[in-house]
Amino acid sequence: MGSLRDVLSPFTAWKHVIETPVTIKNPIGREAADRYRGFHQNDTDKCIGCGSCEDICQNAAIDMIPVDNPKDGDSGLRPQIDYGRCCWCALCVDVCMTGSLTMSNEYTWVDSDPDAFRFIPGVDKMPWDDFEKGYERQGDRMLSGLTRPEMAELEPEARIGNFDEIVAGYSREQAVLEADRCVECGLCVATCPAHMDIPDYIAAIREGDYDLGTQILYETNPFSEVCGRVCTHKCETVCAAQYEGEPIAIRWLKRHIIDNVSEERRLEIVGTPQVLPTGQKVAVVGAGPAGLTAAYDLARSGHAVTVFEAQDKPGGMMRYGIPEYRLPYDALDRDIAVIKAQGVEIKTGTRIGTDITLDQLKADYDATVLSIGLHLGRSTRVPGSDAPGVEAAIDLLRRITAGEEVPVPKKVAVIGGGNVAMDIARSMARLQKQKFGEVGVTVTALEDFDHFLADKEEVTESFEEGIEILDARGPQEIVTFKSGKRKGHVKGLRTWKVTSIFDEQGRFTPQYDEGDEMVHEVEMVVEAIGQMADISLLGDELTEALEWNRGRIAVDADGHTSEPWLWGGGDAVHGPDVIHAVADGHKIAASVNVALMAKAEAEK
Amino acid sequence: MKDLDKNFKKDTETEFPLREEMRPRKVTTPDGQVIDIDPLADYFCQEAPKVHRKSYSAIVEGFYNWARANSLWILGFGTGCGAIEMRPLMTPRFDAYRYGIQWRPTPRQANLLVISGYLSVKTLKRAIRAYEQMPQPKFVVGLGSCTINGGMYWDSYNTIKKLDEYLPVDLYIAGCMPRPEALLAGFMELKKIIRKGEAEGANKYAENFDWYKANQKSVIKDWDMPDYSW
Amino acid sequence: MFSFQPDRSQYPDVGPDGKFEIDLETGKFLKLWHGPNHPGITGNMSVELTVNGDEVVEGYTHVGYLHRGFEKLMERRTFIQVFPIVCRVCVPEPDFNEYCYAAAVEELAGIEVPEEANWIRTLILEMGRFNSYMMAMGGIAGALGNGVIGQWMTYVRDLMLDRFEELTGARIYHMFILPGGVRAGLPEGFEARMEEVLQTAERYLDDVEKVLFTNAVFKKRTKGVGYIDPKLFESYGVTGPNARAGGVAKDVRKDSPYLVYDQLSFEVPVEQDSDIWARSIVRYRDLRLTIDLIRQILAKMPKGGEVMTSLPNVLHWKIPRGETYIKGESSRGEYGYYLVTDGSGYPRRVNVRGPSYTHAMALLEHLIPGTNIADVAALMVSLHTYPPEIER
Amino acid sequence: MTFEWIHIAYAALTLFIVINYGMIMTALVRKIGARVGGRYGIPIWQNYIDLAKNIALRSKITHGVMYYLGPVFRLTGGVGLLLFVPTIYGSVMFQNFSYAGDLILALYFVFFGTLGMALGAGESGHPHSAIGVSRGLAQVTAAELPLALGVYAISLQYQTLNITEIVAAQQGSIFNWTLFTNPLTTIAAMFAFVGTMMRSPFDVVLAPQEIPIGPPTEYHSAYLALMQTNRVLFPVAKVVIYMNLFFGGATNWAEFAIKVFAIYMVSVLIGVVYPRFRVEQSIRFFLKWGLPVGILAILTV
Amino acid sequence: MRDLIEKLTPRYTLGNATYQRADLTFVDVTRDELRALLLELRDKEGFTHLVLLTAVDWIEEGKFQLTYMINNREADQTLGLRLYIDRNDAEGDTIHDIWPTAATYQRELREMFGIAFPGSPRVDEEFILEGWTDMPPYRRDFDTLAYSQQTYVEREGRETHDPRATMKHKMYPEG
Repeated sequence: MGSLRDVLSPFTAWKHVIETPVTIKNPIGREAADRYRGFHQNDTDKCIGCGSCEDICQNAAIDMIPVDNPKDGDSGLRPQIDYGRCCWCALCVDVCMTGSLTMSNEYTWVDSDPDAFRFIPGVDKMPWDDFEKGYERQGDRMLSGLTRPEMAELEPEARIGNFDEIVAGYSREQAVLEADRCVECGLCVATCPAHMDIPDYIAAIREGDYDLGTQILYETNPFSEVCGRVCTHKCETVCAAQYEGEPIAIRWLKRHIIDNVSEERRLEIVGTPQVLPTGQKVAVVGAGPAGLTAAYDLARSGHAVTVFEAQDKPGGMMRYGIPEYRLPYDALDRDIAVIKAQGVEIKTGTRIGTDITLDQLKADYDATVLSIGLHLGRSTRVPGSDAPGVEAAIDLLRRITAGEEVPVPKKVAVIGGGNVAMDIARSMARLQKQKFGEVGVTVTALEDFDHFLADKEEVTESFEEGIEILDARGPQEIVTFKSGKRKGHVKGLRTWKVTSIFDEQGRFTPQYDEGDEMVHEVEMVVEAIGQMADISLLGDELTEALEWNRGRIAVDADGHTSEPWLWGGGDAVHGPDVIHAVADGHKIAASVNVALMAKAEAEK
Repeated sequence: MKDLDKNFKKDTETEFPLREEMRPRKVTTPDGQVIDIDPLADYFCQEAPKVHRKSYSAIVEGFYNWARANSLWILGFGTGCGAIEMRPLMTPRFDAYRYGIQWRPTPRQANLLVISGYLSVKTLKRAIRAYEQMPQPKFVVGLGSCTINGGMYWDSYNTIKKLDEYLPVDLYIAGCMPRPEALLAGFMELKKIIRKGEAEGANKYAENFDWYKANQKSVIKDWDMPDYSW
Repeated sequence: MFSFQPDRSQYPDVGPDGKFEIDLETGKFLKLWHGPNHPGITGNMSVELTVNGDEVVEGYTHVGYLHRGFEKLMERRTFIQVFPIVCRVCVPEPDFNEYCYAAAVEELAGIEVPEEANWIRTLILEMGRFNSYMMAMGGIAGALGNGVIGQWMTYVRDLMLDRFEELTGARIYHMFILPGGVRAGLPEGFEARMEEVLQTAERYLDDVEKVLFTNAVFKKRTKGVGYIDPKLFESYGVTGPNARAGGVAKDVRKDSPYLVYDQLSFEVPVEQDSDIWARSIVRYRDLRLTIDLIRQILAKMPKGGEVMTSLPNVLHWKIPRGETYIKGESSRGEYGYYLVTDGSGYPRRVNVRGPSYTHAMALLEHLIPGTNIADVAALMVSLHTYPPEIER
Repeated sequence: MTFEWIHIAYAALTLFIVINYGMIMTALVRKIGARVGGRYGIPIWQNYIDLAKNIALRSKITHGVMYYLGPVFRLTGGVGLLLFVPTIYGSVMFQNFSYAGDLILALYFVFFGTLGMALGAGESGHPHSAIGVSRGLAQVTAAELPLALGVYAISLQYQTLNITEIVAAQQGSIFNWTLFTNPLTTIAAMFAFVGTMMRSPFDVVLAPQEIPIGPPTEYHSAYLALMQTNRVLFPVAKVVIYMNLFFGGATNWAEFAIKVFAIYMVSVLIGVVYPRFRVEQSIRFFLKWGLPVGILAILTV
Repeated sequence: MRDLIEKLTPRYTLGNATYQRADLTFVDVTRDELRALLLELRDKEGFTHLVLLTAVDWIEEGKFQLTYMINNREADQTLGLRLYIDRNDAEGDTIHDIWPTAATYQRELREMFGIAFPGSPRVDEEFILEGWTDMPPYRRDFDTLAYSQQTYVEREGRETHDPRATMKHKMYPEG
């Protein structure tokens, strides 16, 4: 039976009978650990509804549900969690792009109704909404990259003296790294006026399938070369990656695809119209992005398209408004070549009103698309703005592109803070560098740097190139020589410090601090404060007949004007923006196509 | 998550082959009678259980409900992972015995079936058997996400997603798995429900017996099991 | 003085193949199911016994009650989405799944893990082993009818769960060891609180030694019972404490050190008898060792550094084609993950090699014939099997 | 002793008191057991609630007459055992139906319940019941052997089979208790006591880990309630016999309560800390330790 | 390991050796030689421990890969033998007489992949599944989600919205 010890020793267990039980007196509702992963919380102000949480949830526990009063830049959705699915793994918290989703350390939820176990954190009120403790991501987001790869570009010294393209584009490795950061939420697609399938072509980059990428690009945009370089990339402003890191370089990725597909290959991929000619004829006025996009779409639908362009070369503002160092002309030519390959006829050097009239177009064509762009510079109308030596930026840019002689003085002032101001300032700087070996450009902008209109990169690069940018300065007078040989010519620019730009109602009424006055001694002042359309070509009769909307031709949602034969779009209708113009082109083309098909049907 | 294969079609043609001893047949009893037997009929309860009415006297029923609420005997059947959190309840840290909650090893003596998480089809069969063996009134608590809507096994081919399709459930406790504290909170809530006289799942099961059986049969193909439940 | 050995010469008859001839119609035998709804079974599985009196002549293990098709589910989840479900493969010691999976993915994807993360992983694994052994200690005593040990052990295990909760943010399924590292470093004051738990555990383990291992009845019930011939170890794939109880001093931690085990000093406990007693005492000594290891880790580990590397974007993470096998010494034996990738964003195949797979199936079925009904539960618990890792 | 009808009322009162005492005491014992484990355990009135709950259950499935009679027999065993031994020595009200040969009857009743249970449980048709029953009968037979020998020794010692007289013989001083006058007999009988209290290490009959609680595995609702009543009554009744035979009986309820509790605790003290024997191990244990002591006891008388 | 593979190469057709780690090697073997190879490895080279036996479904190639993972505990070397078998009428050779525990693995493979192992004990009995009538579930062409949706009921009332479409509608309501 073993030793006596074996019999007696077990009784030592009885010493516990006099100890206080170790039971927790009141266990219900006991607080969980600080890091405990309990029910979700969501800071709905931070959340952008990108749906990354839904994507990563391996339990399909998360639904994206529309909520009231979404803010700008979010999808208007918020995650709803189904606790009949959730496993509290917190991958949704880890992946959350804004850090808005967290978990409280509350864990008790009992209900006899099985349908009750779902709610939208932050929207549906829950007892644990205000809990401080719980799980939140430690440190930076680890599940997807935070920063862009550095892109190779010309050093300021190397680029300032010429119009060579500055950025080199991504290498394959860089592009894959950058493409890998995308979480495919699609907020960019929604934001992009042309609704380009951005996540899809980014996915094509990851796969290394540039043919597919090109195909995706051409589905929504025939100007990939252009947009890959100079697009205003509204998509990047809503990118989910920007909240805890840098937004995905969508524009550069687009360019990366097109850089990797030769022109011939591109023509093969895009091909030619696959439909029978409809016999319908369309005239497009203006070979800018809107017009050419419309022409491209219509040609692919089987219509015969003729584009009339006043300048010598097609491209419109893309060619004559954007300096070559940003958009090399051969890139633009490659885009246009694809469009031409669709059978689009482009008649350059044909100005409406002088070479051919709209009435003729009305008579000869089944439909006419008006996309004349904004080719006239606006003036500040401050005293002296009509003096010699005061130039319009848009005009100067056109002349530089066209190879015409432009005056290049040693000191230039640019009024304006938009991208056009930067373009002309940097163009002038290059010309000055070529001519004098040094740069003397001053940009005065109404906005301060926090609210600057031009892209950040533009500003930084301008600084790098030695351009002086003065923010929050309002032009008061263009000082001219009162006497001497150059009497009446520009002598300088007088500016005041801006204290505010808009009044409380949001109207444009700049206020100045008159004590902070500066006079910039320059020989030339360039006004870059906006452009307007040259509507004189419409003719009085048509101008009368059309409906107008704040000085722009009024169009309906499809781009149709009040005249049944006439469609309008592009900058002239919607303001300056390439991608917007492309989107307009598509819209118009679709509308024209519907009308023409109906017409063709009727003619049969 | 991989996309759903839209072309996949479940094989609905193949019947599960009934074992020889499961098939209905005629047998001769030792005293010479020839009788029809249908073994399968005995293996799952085909005869609808009786609906038991409440006691006529409200006071008596109230007292009974109080007693039922304060003497919850749980069947010690760990159907899924949640069972591991039942153990702390039985032991010093949380000591559910204080609240009149005890564990019984046999379904005949248990009133509360805790479905501790997911139920595979194979376990579902046993859980149903256990449930049917429990005396009325009996309660079912679904524990964890899996019982509510499939939980993390929402795409598994072998686990049920909605427990209330197959058994009447009185209460759900969310969690994966719920902590002992949450379980206790759940049991307290269940007590309230019982005391209010609303925990009539067994009668619900009896009343909708055909519906429950049809649901059960739609997922359980093989009804063979030993003729006692362990 | 008394001999109660059953007279085997009568029945059951032994057939030509050396097995019992069982004809249920004779009425000599009774089919007896242990489980799945049965308090003596370790989790949700069942053993189909054929008994003759109190003696079991045949036993078959039936599993599948917990089958969720993990290996299938993993094939349709991305590499990061697999991470939350792997731990569910084994309930009482989930961390091994997390570690093995993470290590396999890291190996195939070529990811380096920060040094501190390796230490924390080791800590987590040892804490999990602690919990698992606590369950086993309580289980073996409970299976033999001594409930009080189980009460104490579960209490101590619960204290450790508090530490787990504090460190990982969850009690049972910690979901803490991500591919690339671990989720977080040690919280403030963790070492002191852990030391408290370890001291409590040691106090209770002293009691266990007095109450369970110095116990006439326990010795009577376990010594010489459930003997596994060490010759069978190789052919039946017996690993871990079950093998160490039979004199095989094999331990993956020692033989092919993973994580930081090469920086810890320890001796693997070995017993010779290969019966239930030896298996229990080996676990007890291993539990003591685990406490020591936790102390060593906390003393030696670096603190406050990086614990997680940046992963590629996990929403479309692809791993090149390859295959690997990662193993570790769990509380039950060699635990391994066999991961095959095919260059896509999903694993081609994940195979979990749980030690219970061999222990509870072929081995248990081999051991059961000839035992007493009363010993089946003890035998099963002494093999320390967890059903979910068998059927997954 | 003459029979009067009032005795029935007295006996009912005894029964009532003992049942209530048993309810509270078993709950208290469980609380004590829980304390060793480090917890508080059930509320002291939990047994009453459980009983009410079980009576309140609505389904009552029977497997046949014997199934129904099983608990009845078992309770009869308990009640009978109690009623034929004097509960309080010297009290007219609580000395029950004690008569000259009541010791033999008491021994019979000790067995009676077990046998009835065996029949009832057998009819429930559950293999675990069947195994439990066969284990139970085997073990009880072995375990009661020392008791039988002890009783034989005691009747030799006191030259009577009347419990009341045995108790009377032990009055006066604590050293008149059989415990001190004949310790070997007491030890032999305590072997039997511990062996039949269904606690470790001799609870292989119930053994939740092997054959979920054995014989009563199919019992539920009111049947279970009957058995529960018996489960609080029978051990107390049994303890009363031991108290009367070996520990000097009780002369008032307070003494009764303390002594019954103390004797009961003997089995608890052992039960909490030991694992259980297999059935053949426990039989061997009784034959090896209990039987020789019992024989020795007879020889020494 | 290289030594061992080189040593065995003259006598066995071993292909495509992958030295994954210092202690882990994979190599292709042929079905005819498997048995002899396993026996030699077990008896002469110390690979006495069968770690696992499982299958990988290469459905595109119409093959099952059987992986026999064996381990030499003394030398701490693991060797994975890859055996490719035809996916249609998949059949393997039982090795339960070499390692009894292999019978369990083979039962699982029979059930979950539909690979036959003639001669393996109880190989045709149900192992994990019960009442299963569909194709073996671990095969790649078995879609667990589709099966689940066609078999079980999910809680209704859930719908999700695509952030892309919703935001598009929000920003450009007219299209």
